[in-house]
Amino acid sequence: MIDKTMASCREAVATVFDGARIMFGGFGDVGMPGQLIEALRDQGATDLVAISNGAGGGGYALGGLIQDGRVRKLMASFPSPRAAAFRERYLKGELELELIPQGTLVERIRAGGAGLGGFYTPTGAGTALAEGKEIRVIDGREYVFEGPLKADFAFIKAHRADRFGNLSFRRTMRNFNQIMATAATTVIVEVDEIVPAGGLSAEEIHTPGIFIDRVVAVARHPQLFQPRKPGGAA
Amino acid sequence: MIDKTMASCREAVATVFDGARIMFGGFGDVGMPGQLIEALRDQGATDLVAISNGAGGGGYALGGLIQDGRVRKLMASFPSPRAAAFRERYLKGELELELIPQGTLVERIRAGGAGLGGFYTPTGAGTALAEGKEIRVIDGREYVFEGPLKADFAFIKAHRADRFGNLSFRRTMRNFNQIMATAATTVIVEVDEIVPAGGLSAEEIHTPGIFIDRVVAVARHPQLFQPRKPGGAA
Amino acid sequence: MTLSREGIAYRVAADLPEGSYVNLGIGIPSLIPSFLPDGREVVFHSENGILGVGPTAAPGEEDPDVVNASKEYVTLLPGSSVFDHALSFTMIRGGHITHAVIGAIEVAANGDLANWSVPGEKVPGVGGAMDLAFGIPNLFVAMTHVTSKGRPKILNACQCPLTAPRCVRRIYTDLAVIDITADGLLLREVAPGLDPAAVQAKTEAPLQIAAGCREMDVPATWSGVALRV
Amino acid sequence: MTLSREGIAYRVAADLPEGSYVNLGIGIPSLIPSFLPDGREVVFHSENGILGVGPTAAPGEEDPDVVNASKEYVTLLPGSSVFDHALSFTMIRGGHITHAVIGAIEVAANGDLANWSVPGEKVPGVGGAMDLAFGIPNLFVAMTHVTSKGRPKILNACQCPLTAPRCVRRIYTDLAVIDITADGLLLREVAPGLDPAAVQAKTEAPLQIAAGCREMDVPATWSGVALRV
Repeated sequence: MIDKTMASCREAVATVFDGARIMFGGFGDVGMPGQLIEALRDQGATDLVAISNGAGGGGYALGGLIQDGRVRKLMASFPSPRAAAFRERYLKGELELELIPQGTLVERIRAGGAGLGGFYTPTGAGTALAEGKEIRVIDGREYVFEGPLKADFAFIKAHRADRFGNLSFRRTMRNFNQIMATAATTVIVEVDEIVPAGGLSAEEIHTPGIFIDRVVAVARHPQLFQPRKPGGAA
Repeated sequence: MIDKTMASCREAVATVFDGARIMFGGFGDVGMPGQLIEALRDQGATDLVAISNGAGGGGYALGGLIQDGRVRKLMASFPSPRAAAFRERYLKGELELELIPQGTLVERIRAGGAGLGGFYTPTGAGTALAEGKEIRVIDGREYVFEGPLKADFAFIKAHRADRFGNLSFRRTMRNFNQIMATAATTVIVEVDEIVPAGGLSAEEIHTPGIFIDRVVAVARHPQLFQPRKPGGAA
Repeated sequence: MTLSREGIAYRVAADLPEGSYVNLGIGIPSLIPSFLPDGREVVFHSENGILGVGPTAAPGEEDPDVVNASKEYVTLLPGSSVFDHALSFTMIRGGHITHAVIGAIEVAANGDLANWSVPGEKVPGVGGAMDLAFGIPNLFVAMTHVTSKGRPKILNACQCPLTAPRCVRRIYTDLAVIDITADGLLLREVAPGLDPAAVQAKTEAPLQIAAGCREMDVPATWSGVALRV
Repeated sequence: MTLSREGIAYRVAADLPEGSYVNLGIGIPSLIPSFLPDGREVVFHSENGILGVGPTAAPGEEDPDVVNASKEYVTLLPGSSVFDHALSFTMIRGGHITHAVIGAIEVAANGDLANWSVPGEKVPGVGGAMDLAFGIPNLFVAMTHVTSKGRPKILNACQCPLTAPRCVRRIYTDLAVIDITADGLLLREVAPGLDPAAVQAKTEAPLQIAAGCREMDVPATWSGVALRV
């Protein structure tokens, strides 16, 4: 019987190896697999390449991994000025950054998952972020060639799962999670709840289990929900 | 107030012009906007370029348009040997066919909708369907360059819609419909039912209304449901 | 007289058409939804995956899974939808989002935009800014006319790294509404009490004055709007 | 003795691993699900957008919105999911579907496959065949060993237009199970009662005989399986 559920985050991340390339889902704290990443901090793998929209925050999850000196390179679109751990390592030259426009980042990951060899996007043509890249004029407009991105592992977060690894998301949790699930050799998912097979209807499954290798249900970390004041700049 | 619903298929297809390029959703009869296409037969626009997975059947919907001599060119992956109207016109040389592998067809339409200039796919490299196309070796493997596809109109079918044009699909209705909705200037949808705004939860909307221009609710055509014998070849 | 941040937001809101799909940047643009004219229905997009963004969540009523692109807890209006980043950037790069209103560090007379790389900021971050600038057909800038040090932000040529070339369609500031045309900058409106020469004095690039150039229609006193004199 | 169509399907079914994701072509492959060993869980994919395809719908119980890629009315198993063509071909081209079992017109000794363009058929149709042939890591062919006119289908080189070069991993026929290796064709199993020479006689390309080449383990009599002698 197919059963991708695992008892603990520790077990789910046990095979991560030094030098691994890992995609981390989430947009800020939403849809971010914090407890899997904390288990990875305990597990010890180092010299990692992280692919993520941001750079995490301070000492928790991706920010914690970076703080611990475990990330050699970050591929991201928006390492926030508030990402204190990243900022410190980056300014000391202890961490390499590849900055990628957000839409290009998700599209490169999609290309990796979809078996494509790359694509042309208008985004970035004529800017510093296209320097050194192939430019092609198509129908009178300049496009930048971008290659596929794949990874050894993807750490993602969903709301509910079944034993097949089928996933459903709540509200804005999907962000990078659905696409990252398609592009890594081993895909590990943190969920709020595991339901019986058939507990998710065919239409409400947002990510089919074919992409998923391991699923762990854990209660949300209370530290994660930190309402911010309305109207503040990000 | 945004309200994309229309009273009739006739009204919804009124602006289709001679020479228009039209995407038709559906896979066989499932998710196929038959009554919109029948309204287009009545409307009279001709010299059309049709983009569709198949070529329709006999005298109904796309098969009917072809039978009527209204389609100049078909871009498709699988014009079935049972597509009698297509077969007759094609063998007489009255209709041009561009044959495209199914995955490449949907990906070209996606590229059109997503603002991409094209992509490299492994599919077809070294075969007759890649003749004359750019081949690029990426990471040691041959890939074929394929450009984006867009259209003047897309005719699609969904299960439910609201006044914003948000769509939900049942079962295997999605097929080409979701992607075609992103790639045409004017997107016209046939649905089973229109629900009040808010009647579809955020999570159960499969295609957001931003892509949709016109929605018509019509009862299903009784001719469409024709159970076939199990096990037969297609 | 110059407009407050709210005054600028009010003026932009007046130009967003019924039925438009609009992405709003942080800062001044985030104030726009409260100023939409009564009865006008506009759908707000957030690039992390929302169409139909509603007001900020009331304190205590935040949903931990509902944030906007600025990571503020927001609400979802009836008819809203949620989706992943790939579809969200299909909406942006594919030109389906009809309008975006964003901030800028510099705008050039030819529509070049610089808003992602801040001078002196050593940690770069681009986010969705470039995709928006390349993808949205009606790209509006909402910003103060000059820097906090009084230097013009509307220039002959951008000095900061570009977000995208020739992408800005219209600029809304505390002093003026300026269109970017094939022939350069066209001054369409000035803040109440200002004349075109006063705007030109704070603008590096040359302004042409539109036939019918007039004062902006922004109420002087109005709940939520304060005009600095 | 040669196997019936059901016998071929039975033999293929034995090789589909627990937990595999399998796309089945029309014809012989469509018979495979009924022959899965008890307790083995395999997820069947249909390229029109299903994972977890169940048996054909009982007469009168067809759902008009549930068809497979052959446009037969099928059922959805618990845990099944539905999706659009883009995601379905991400599964195929991205190599996520682990196995496909398809028919063939010709297979060459180097693994070249021809199965989309039928000689004499003037209306071409490719469907998803090429994406499957280029994308699936374990591409199995299930077919009769020779044509209805007795001509070999396993050739030194394909005569028909290729579906994909060097893509087939294993061939299951009514006579044999043959692996395609870097060194050519490797005969692994023969139908009960046949010897390797009898298989070679019906095969254009040269066969190497595997160490341990044996008779296929297919029951001679068994509900649903009829062996032609």
